[in-house]
Parts: sequence; structure tokens; C-alpha cells
Amino acid sequence: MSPNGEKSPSSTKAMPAHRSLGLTDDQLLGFYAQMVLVRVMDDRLIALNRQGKVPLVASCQGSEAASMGLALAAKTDGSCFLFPYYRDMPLKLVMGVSPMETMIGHIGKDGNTFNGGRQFLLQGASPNFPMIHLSNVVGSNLSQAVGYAMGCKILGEDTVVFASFGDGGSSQGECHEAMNFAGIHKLPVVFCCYNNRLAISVPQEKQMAIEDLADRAAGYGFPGVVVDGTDSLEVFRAAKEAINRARDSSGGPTFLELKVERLKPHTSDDDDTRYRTPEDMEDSLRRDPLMRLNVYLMGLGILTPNLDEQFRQEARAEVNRVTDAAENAPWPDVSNLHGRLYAP
Amino acid sequence: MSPNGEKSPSSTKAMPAHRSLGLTDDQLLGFYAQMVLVRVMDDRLIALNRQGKVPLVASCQGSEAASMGLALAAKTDGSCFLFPYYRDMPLKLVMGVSPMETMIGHIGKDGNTFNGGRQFLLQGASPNFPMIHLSNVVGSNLSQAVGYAMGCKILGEDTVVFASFGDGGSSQGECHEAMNFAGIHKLPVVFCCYNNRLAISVPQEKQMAIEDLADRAAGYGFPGVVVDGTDSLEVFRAAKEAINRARDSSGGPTFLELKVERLKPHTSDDDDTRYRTPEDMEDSLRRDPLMRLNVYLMGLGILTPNLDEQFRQEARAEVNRVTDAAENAPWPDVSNLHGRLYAP
Amino acid sequence: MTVKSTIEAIREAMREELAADPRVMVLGEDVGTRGGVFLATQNFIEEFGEHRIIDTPLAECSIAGVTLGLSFKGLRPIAEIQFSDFWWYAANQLVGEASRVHYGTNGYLSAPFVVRIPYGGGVRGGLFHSQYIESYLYNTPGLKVIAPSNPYDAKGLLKSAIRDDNPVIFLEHKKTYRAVRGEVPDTSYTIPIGKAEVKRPGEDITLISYGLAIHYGMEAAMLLEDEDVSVEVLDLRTLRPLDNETILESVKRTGKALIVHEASITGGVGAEVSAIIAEEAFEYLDAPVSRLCGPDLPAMAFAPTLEDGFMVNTQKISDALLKLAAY
Amino acid sequence: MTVKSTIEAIREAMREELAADPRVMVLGEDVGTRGGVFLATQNFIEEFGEHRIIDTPLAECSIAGVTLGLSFKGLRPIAEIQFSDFWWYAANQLVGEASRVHYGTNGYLSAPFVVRIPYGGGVRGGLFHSQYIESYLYNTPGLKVIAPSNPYDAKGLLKSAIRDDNPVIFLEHKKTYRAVRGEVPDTSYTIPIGKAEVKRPGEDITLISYGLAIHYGMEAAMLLEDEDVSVEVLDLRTLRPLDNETILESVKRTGKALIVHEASITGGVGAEVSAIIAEEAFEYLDAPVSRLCGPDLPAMAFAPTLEDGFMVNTQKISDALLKLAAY
Ligand SMILES: Cc1ncc(C[n+]2csc(CCOP(=O)(O)OP(=O)(O)O)c2C)c(N)n1
Ligand SMILES: Cc1ncc(C[n+]2csc(CCOP(=O)(O)OP(=O)(O)O)c2C)c(N)n1
Ligand SMILES: [Mg+2]
Ligand SMILES: [Mg+2]
Repeated sequence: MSPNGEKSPSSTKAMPAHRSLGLTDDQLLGFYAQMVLVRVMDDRLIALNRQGKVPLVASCQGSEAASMGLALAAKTDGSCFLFPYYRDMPLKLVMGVSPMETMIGHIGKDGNTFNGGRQFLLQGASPNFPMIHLSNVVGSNLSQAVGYAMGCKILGEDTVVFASFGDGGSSQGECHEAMNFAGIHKLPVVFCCYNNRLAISVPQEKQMAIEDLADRAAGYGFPGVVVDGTDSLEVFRAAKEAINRARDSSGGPTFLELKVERLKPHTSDDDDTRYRTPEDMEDSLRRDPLMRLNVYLMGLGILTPNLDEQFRQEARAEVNRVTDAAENAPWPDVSNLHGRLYAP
Repeated sequence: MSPNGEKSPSSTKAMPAHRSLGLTDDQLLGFYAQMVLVRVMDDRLIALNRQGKVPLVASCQGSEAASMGLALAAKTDGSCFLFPYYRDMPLKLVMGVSPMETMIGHIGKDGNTFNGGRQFLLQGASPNFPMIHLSNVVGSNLSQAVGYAMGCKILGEDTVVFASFGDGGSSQGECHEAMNFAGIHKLPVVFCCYNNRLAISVPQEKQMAIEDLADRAAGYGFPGVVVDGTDSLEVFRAAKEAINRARDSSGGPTFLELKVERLKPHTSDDDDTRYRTPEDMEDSLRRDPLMRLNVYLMGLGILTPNLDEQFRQEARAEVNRVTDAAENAPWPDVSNLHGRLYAP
Repeated sequence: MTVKSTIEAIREAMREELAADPRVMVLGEDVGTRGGVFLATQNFIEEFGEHRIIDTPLAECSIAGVTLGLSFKGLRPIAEIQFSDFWWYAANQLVGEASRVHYGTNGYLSAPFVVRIPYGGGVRGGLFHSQYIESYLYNTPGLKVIAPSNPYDAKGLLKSAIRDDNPVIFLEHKKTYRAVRGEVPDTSYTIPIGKAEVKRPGEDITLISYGLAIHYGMEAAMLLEDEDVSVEVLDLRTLRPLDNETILESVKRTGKALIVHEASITGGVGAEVSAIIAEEAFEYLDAPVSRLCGPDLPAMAFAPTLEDGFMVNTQKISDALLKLAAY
Repeated sequence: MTVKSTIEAIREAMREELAADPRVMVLGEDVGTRGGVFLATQNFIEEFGEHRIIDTPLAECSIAGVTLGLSFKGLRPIAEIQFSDFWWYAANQLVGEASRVHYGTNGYLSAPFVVRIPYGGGVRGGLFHSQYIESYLYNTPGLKVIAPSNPYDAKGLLKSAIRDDNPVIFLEHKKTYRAVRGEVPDTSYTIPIGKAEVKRPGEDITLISYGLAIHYGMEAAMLLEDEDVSVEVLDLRTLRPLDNETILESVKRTGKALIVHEASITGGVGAEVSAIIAEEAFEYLDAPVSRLCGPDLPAMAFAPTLEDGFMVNTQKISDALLKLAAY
């Protein structure tokens, strides 16, 4: 019941992994460039937080491959709908949210389409993107995603729904209820659990008495798969398979356990030196998803040092541009505090 | 991880099952007599409900072996504490609650030590018995039981805690959270799930996509065992093993899935002909725990038709006696509505 | 027009909306083959099929969450929480999440669903089958909360709730299900959410209530006729938004107000109504705004003596009215 | 006496009780090695060990349920819900179950625990890190609810709460954690639960508030001195049970009352206070009992302009006081 995927790091073989997954060299290069942008953006947000300009950052560093790999599968599929969580800034960018919207959303300036300044981290929902990220209450997106998937099924649509959450979120009763419900109705939903072995400071062994969360899927009657979540291509592959399974006549949900790392403190409010050892941090850094993809592409000669430098410069330029623009953007008018509480 | 016990119906062999479990013939006969009393009591409560004298009955018929088998193990052990649920009238009687207290508790007369007439079904807690049954909100006894078990462990006591619930209760998020917490801390708690394949009218296949709930225990790092819950001795055996495991240094929780039957409607408010077929009912009746124990004891010659008739007459006399006494007992004084809201 | 019980009116409202709008659906524990434990959805599964009438696992948190997710997709689910006593597990999805959908997305998304919740005592349900929960809901911006007192209102208001584009909590007093009967049109009609009704005009005191207590209030008002006290009875019907206009208009006229509800007094709907009157009609008041409410106890106790002691009744109300009249 | 921040006072209260009573223990998310996200339990795990300071999984329902179970066993757990915004998952165990322990067992069992909950806005937390939840708690018979405004009260009240044999919800305004500092004895002392404090005597208007808003209220009262209006400021400190006696004594003297809180107005603590005054001090009133409260919105919005618009401040309060003075 629990076909735990083996760790098969996407390495250079006869046919490079990404091509056998149907991705062209250019597509993967573009994806890499976007991951560079994500990193530069994340670093900038952290810097702006230190300057008191961005109230909160939930750094995505270490889970980019998971977040972006899922989004790439969803985006190339074309009929997916996502219920992301707070560490999913990269997912949002891959789905098409602009750097500018991301930046003003983080500062709280006027004009983002997700929440109009009412929420942070681009929480909310936008007319422009197939995703809902209502709150940061850990667990509550899960049964909502399941309900949404049921709605799609009732309406005869072939949408597949992704819901992201962390190892911490797996402890919520809501997670159990959502997985159970999805199993009963064989709903087209992919439970994407980013396991970085930490819920803020609480290590995995204080969160659960098991090694692999994917093992729990058997208790709901659907497959659970362990994936190296720092390997973009493995994530992409597993997500594609889950999408196919969701549409299968005998199919239904999949639980993807994406083994990821957390390279930064939990959020900008956190100080992880209180609870992480330097060795632990170093281990994590060795699995930096950006570095892994870089090594893969360099190994194949698809990426060169020059091209890499170019991507980094472009990313910096773009992030500089949106930082300036966002800093000059107006604040939401206080009148926006009121109204749009009830649908008319 | 999930050593699903085989169905080994306790049949006549060289050494009868109960003796190899350390129960004397007399002990088992006494247990049988109590099961007869439970049946007569349950039937009487149903009759009194029809007469408008007992507002609600949650018949235990079909789960007596589970409820009483657990209680027998707890009682003979001597250091167990129980968090029962509404179908556990038999468990309470085995633990020593008198038929009189049971009867006044059901009618709502003055004098029961569990709740003084404030609650039905003897919900509450009594100075005289090692059990807490605070509410009938399905699921909420589970994390309470886990907390209690943790308290026992902290205080260095060797108490083992039992928590009962149904297949329906297994769907609650609370169930997941409680099991996860117990697994992490290897707490001395036995999760006793009475699976009668029905949550009121909702059949198992609409409640979960799996066959055996015991399989879920693996996801919490402790054993799950399937037990024939209509076989008193099998329940007793499994409960003893769980108690031992709880006290083991490497031990901790056990999940017991007790496969039981529901021989009556969900409660006296229910009409099960709306959702059960006559065939389904007949199948259930063939697994009547009282009949099974009767056959076992008759087969061994420990019980005779005469003795059986004597037990039944004694039970009827006792139930008649407490019915009369309870009907003549006073109602709680209206002043008992107030007070004892806050501990002083 | 036919005389119907409250539960029949509720069933009829859902049935009509299910028939009229394919987006409407029902989910909850035992709502399928069983037809609901109170038979509110009797025969629905036969008529509308398993895809629209869904028996859920026993899990209130996900019942609410799945309902919310369905509403995001444009369906119009009606969820049933079997008893009010079990709504707490659903609190996060209802109060925490659903109430903030429209506001938190700056108006882009909405959550058009109804959660029906049988509540209230007088049915020998004890502490965990009798709860009044309106004090935890009417104070929630972003929700609408309805509590009808009779079959006619129940049908019209439930239909409005189903058609409303916001999350609506529909509180059904269990004791009214069969005990309260009345004329109900067999055809479709709606009653606007947010409008109180003057059940009985009067001049001396305004009695403000809702749900089952309205009936005791009407009886008490009749009794007071013999004492030459003219009582106006207001049925709030909607607890959020409160119909301040109707309340104030009446109290300004009578100068005296008695608020009656069965829920515990502290922080109940009566507290807010009293505060609104204090703020907006101070100069019209001839007596203290008074409340006759459930005692500050966790819920209805089980034994009949205790249950009777808990409940509001005609006698208690007429005593309170007489006291106010004499002020 | 040393000047301490509110969070330091809270930490000190717990530390003293942990040291004095082996039954006291702490559990919650990140309360161990991390010392709590607000550092309320900093270094506790080193000092008191893993068996008394327990990092829990991310699961509020069971945090509350396990806490309740521990209290049944005679321990005195202090649970932390990391932010008020996440308490909804714990509602069943706290409101549904814990509040009914003593009542539902006819006084046999009790539930001596404290749940500490950081709440409130002004910290750029947006809709889901700023919530006011007291309207869902102060109305609950069987619970005690405390909301201190300053370090001295926080320490003394938290110690009383830990020693109390009932379930106590201890609401800590996040913005007071570091921003509000004051003299706090280094030794042990308690403050009785259920007693409001007159922070400032006055004759013309009674200003009733609690939590962070008290500080704005005190500033406003000072400003009003220049206008020759004498404002008495009452800090409720305990929201359940309310100290009706102190409230009524003051309002009967001043004849005017302004209730101030940041939580949404409808159904808030102010509603109940207003209703009590209406019932018990009607004849002493010279003006409508008034409320200045948070708007009826789901929670604090994120952008600074919006957040500022939401929050109560000194200016808004002094305007309201002036209006009342002129009545
Ligand atoms: C219901 C709830 N409880 C607590 C929190 C506070 N909190 C925010 S993130 C977090 C840890 C989440 O860990 P995990 O799910 O593993 O995700 P990660 O941050 O590691 O990606 C906690 C405790 C919350 N947001 N929601
Ligand atoms: C939280 C909650 N939701 C709903 C109910 C109503 N209810 C009472 S018993 C029951 C079914 C329980 O089924 P199961 O757990 O299998 O136990 P069984 O009655 O079959 O022994 C339901 C839905 C409840 N008591 N508590
Ligand atoms: Mg994590
Ligand atoms: Mg069952």
C-alpha cells in the first residue's frame, strides 16, 4: 500500500532525467532561473525585514524544489488548483504571481490582488490564479482543499487539487479528517507534506513516533510516497504521477512526503540558534535545492558559469526594481479597512 | 508493526481458553451471570424508555463481550483507569457500579454519585470508581485519557489507562491527535475501538476506505491488534497483553480494534429499519456475545440449563428490585441545579 | 397553505432549493439513508442521489472545512451539525476561517453555504444534547446567524439562507421541531435575513426574544392583558445582523424593554440588545432594560426537576413583565 | 522591586510556581528548547526538565485535551496556545468539556489548569495573528478568564490562576509583552481573581477597560484633566467573573460610563458591562452608557494604515470622553 519511492537522485545517464520527464533543456533552464530569482527575492525580503520594512518573512530556502516542482507539474498540467501554505512563495511565483505583487504583498502596500493589504504573505485568493490560501492556521487548508476537490468531481471537471503543509501540520486532527474524507470518496487531491523535520523548534521525534509520514496514507486507503524534496526533478516526477493517479478511474488521492530542509530560521521572528546545532545546519545546507539543480545542470553542460552569473544578475536587477517600485507604492487607503465583509 | 491477531475463537481444547488465561471456572461463571444481568438490565431500560420513564438508552447489546472483557482485565489487574463511552454500561457494572445506581442514573433520580442527576447515562465521575466519562461528545475522551496516562507516568504510578470509542469516533481529528501524542511519549494507554461497522446509520465504507482500523496504529508507532470483540475471552486476552505492553520498558500504547456487532438501534431515539436490512441484522445476531459465551460454557459443562435459568431469574429479580426502588426514589431537588459550578 | 411542523417546513425548504438549483447539496452525519436523526433530510438521498446528499464520517471539523471548500468551488452546500453540542470541533472552520473569506480576500472570494444546527433544551438531553450556542456565533463579524421560532419563518428564512452568498448559521430549536406547528405555504417564498418581526403590537413594554421562548413570551403577553398591560412582542429571527431599527423603534415607543432568551445571561444576545438600547434610546427609557435569560450554568441539566428549573417559561416571563410594568 | 516587562513578569510567575509546586508543569508548541515563541518559558526546560516542560506536536485540540486529562490526575498544567488565532481547534476541550467538569460531575472532579493565550493586535500580524477572542470566552460559565494590562498584575494574577482549582484562560496582550514595563516585586505575591482595580479615581465619568487599551485610557483621562473632566479608570483585569460590585459602585458615583475595548463591539465584554449597568444602576445614569470598541470586522488588517484604523487609541478615547462629558 505504501510504495515508498526509492531515492533515485536525478543524475546524468544515457537520457538525462528531465528529458525523460518531458522537460526540454530550455524549460529546465528557465525553471532554474526562476529558482535563482526566488532565492534573491527571499534574501531581499529577509534584508527588508531587518530594516523594519517587511513585518514577516517565512523563508522558503530549502523547500524551493518541493514548492516549485509541484507548481511546475501543476502549471504544465494546466488543470490543477492549489491550496498552498505560508512557505509557498516559490509556488506562487511559478504559477505566475509577479515579483512586484509578491513584494507589495509582503510590505503591505496597496494593490495586491490577493487581499488588498488586509493580509500578509499574499494570503487570500486572487482572480488571476488558481489558488486559495485563506489563512496561516496550520491544517485548515486541508479539508478546504478536499471540499474543493469534491466540488470539482461533482461538477465533472478534471481538476486536480494540491494542498501543501508541513510535518507540523500532519499532527493536526484536521489532517487526519481531510485524508480520511479524501480516501472515502477517492477525490482528486494530492497531499503535499513538506517534511523538514521541524515545526518551528520541535524536532520530528517530538512530533511523531515514526520515520516516514507517508506510511500513514495506508490508513486512508491510498498510496503514500517518500520523495527527495530537494531534488526538483524527483518532485516533478512524483507530482505528475499523483496527477495521473488522481484522474485514474480507480485512482484518487496521493500523499507525497517531500523530505526537505529548512535553511533559515522558521520565520524572521525566529532565532534558530536556540534549538539547532551548527552541525545540523551544515547538514541541511548540503542539501540546498538550488545548489543541487545547479550541479545537475552544470554536469550536463546545460548551465555554464557565465549563464549562471547572468541569471543572478537578472534576478538582482528584477528584485531591485520591484523593491524600489514597492517602496514607492502607496499604502492602502484607510477606507479599505471597511467594506467587503459580506458578499452583496 | 501491525501484528493483527488472528481470530482464534476460544474453543474447547486440552486446556480450556479461560483457564489458560488464569480465570477459574467460577470466575468465568460469575462473569457470565453478570453478562446475563447486563442483558436483562439493557432490555429493561429499553422497555422503560418505551414507557416514557427513561429518556435515552444506548443499548450495549452486541458489545458486551468487548466492554466487559476490557473491564474484567482492568478489574483483575487492579491498577487501571478507564475513560469509557456511552455504550459502556456493562463496563461500569463490571467495575462495580451497582444496578441501582445504573437505574437511577438512567431515570434521572436523585443520588447517583457520577453526576447527581445533572447528566444522563451515568456520565460524570464518581469518587467510588476509577473512571471518568465526562461527556458523550464523540472523540473528546481520547486526549483526556492520554493526558491522564501522561500524568500517571509523570507521577511514577503504574496505572494503565483504557479509552473506549467506536468506529465512528476513529474519524475524529481528536483520535489522530491522541494516538500521535500517546505514541510519542510511549504512554500507558489502550485505545479500545469497538468497531460495529456503523456510526448511527453510516456504514463503515462511508466512514473510511480501509478494512481494519488497527492498521492505523502503525502510523503512530505502536501495535494495532484486531480482536473478535464478541468473544469475551479473546477480548480479555488482548486487554491483558495490552496492559503488559503498557508497562513494558520498551512498551507503550496499544490499539485494540474490537470487531463487535450492534444488535439494537443506535439508541432508543433511533429506528434502524431505515438503514439496515433484515439479513444484516440476522448476521449480527448470530454473533451475539452472550450466546457465544453461553455456548462456550455449556460446551465445557461449566454452565447447565438449570444454572442458566437460575442466573436469568436472579437477574430479573435484581432488575425488578432496582426498577421499583428507582421509581420510588426522589427526584433531585431543584436547588441542585445551582452550585458546584466552580471548585471552591 | 397547510399546517406543518417546524421540521417539515425545514425539510420542504431544502427540498425546494435542491430541486431548483443543482448547486445546492446536503452533507452531514446520517443525512443520507437515515434521513438525518431528526428526519430533516428524509428521502433526500432517494430523490437527489448520493452525489448531492452525502453521509460524512463523524468529524465535525472536516464537515465544516469540506463545506467551505465546496462553497469555494461555487456549490451551495447545506451542512448539518447533528447537535449544537458538537459544533465546537467545527469552530475553527466556521468562526476562524469561513467568516473571514470575503474580508480576507478583499471581496474576491465568498463562501455561500449554510450550516444547520439543532440546538436548545427541554428535551431531556442533559449537558451535552441541549446546548445554546448563539452567544458564540452572533458576535462573529462575517457570519449571518438565524434562529427562527416557527415553521413559516423557518421555511422562508432557510430558503433565503441557502440563496445568500455568505456563510449562514441556521439554528433550529429542537423543541420546536415537532411541538411548534403552523400554516406554511406549499409554494416557494423567502423571508429577508436581518429583519425582526413584530409578533404582537403593544404599547407598554417591548418583549424581545427569539426561538422557542417567543411562544412563552406570547402567552405571557396574553396573560398581561388581564392586568391591563399591553406588551409588544418582537421576534428577532436573525441574531446577526440584529435588526436594531425595529428594536429601537419599538422601545422608543414603549419606553420599557424585557429581553428573554434561554441561553445563559452573560454575554448572550440580550447583552448586546440591552447595550444598543442603552446607547440609542436612553432618553426614551422609563425603566431599566431588563433581561430574563438562562442561568449562568454550562447547559441544561438532565433530571426533569433540574431541567424545569433551568428553562424559561410563561410564568417567569409574566412575573418579569409585571415587575417592569410596575416600575 | 525591579522594573520588568510583561513577558518577564509572566515568566517569573510560572518559574516561581514551578519551583514551589511539583505538580505544576508546562506544555505547548515550542515551549521547550525554544523557550516559547515569545520566550515566556525561556530556560525552563533546562531548569525543570523534559518531564515538566513538554514540547507538543502542532495540535491544539489535543494540547487542551491532554492538559485537561493531566489536571484530572491532580497535576496543575499550564498550557500555551501559541497565538489566540489558533485557539479555535481547542474550543471543544476548553469550552465544551473543561468548563463542565465540576458541574457535570456534581462537584466531584475539578480541572485545575491554566491556558495562556497571547492575543491582540498592533503587531502587524494581520487577520490570523492578531485576534481578540475574549468575546468567545467571558460568556462561558465554568471558566475563569483573566486579561491583565501590566506586569505587576500579570505576575500576581497568573500565580493565582495556577493555584486556582478551576480552568483558567489567561489572555496576554502581545503588544504589552515588551512595550509595557513596570515595577514587579521579585518575591511571591498573588492578586485575587475577579477583582477590578481603580487605576485612577475620578468623579465625572467611569472609563471601564482592560488589557492594552487601559494605557490609552489612562492617557486620555490625563488629557481630559485639561478640560476639567475627572475620569475614573477601572481596569477589569478579570473578564469572568466580572467584578460587578466595583463597576456599579463607580458608575453610581459618576453617573456616566464609557467602556473601551479593542475586540469587536458586538457581543463583546462591553455589551455585558453595559447591560449590567442598565439593569442595576439605571437611576444613577446621567448619560447613555457608551462603548468605544473595535469595529465589527473579523480581525486586525495587515497594512499599517488599516491596522491603525482598526485600533483604539488615546485620541479616539478622549473624543468619546469629551462627548460623554458634554452630554
Ligand atoms: C493551528 C496553528 N497552530 C500553531 C501555529 C503557529 N505555527 C506557525 S508555523 C508552525 C510550525 C509549522 O511547522 P510545519 O508544519 O512543519 O511547517 P514548516 O514551518 O516546517 O514548513 C507553527 C507552530 C499556526 N500557524 N497554526
Ligand atoms: C462529536 C460528536 N458528533 C456527533 C455525535 C452524535 N453521535 C452520537 S453517537 C454517534 C455515532 C457513533 O458511532 P461509533 O463511534 O461507531 O459508536 P457506536 O455508537 O457505533 O458504538 C453519533 C454520530 C456525538 N455524540 N458527538
Ligand atoms: Mg516542518
Ligand atoms: Mg460504531
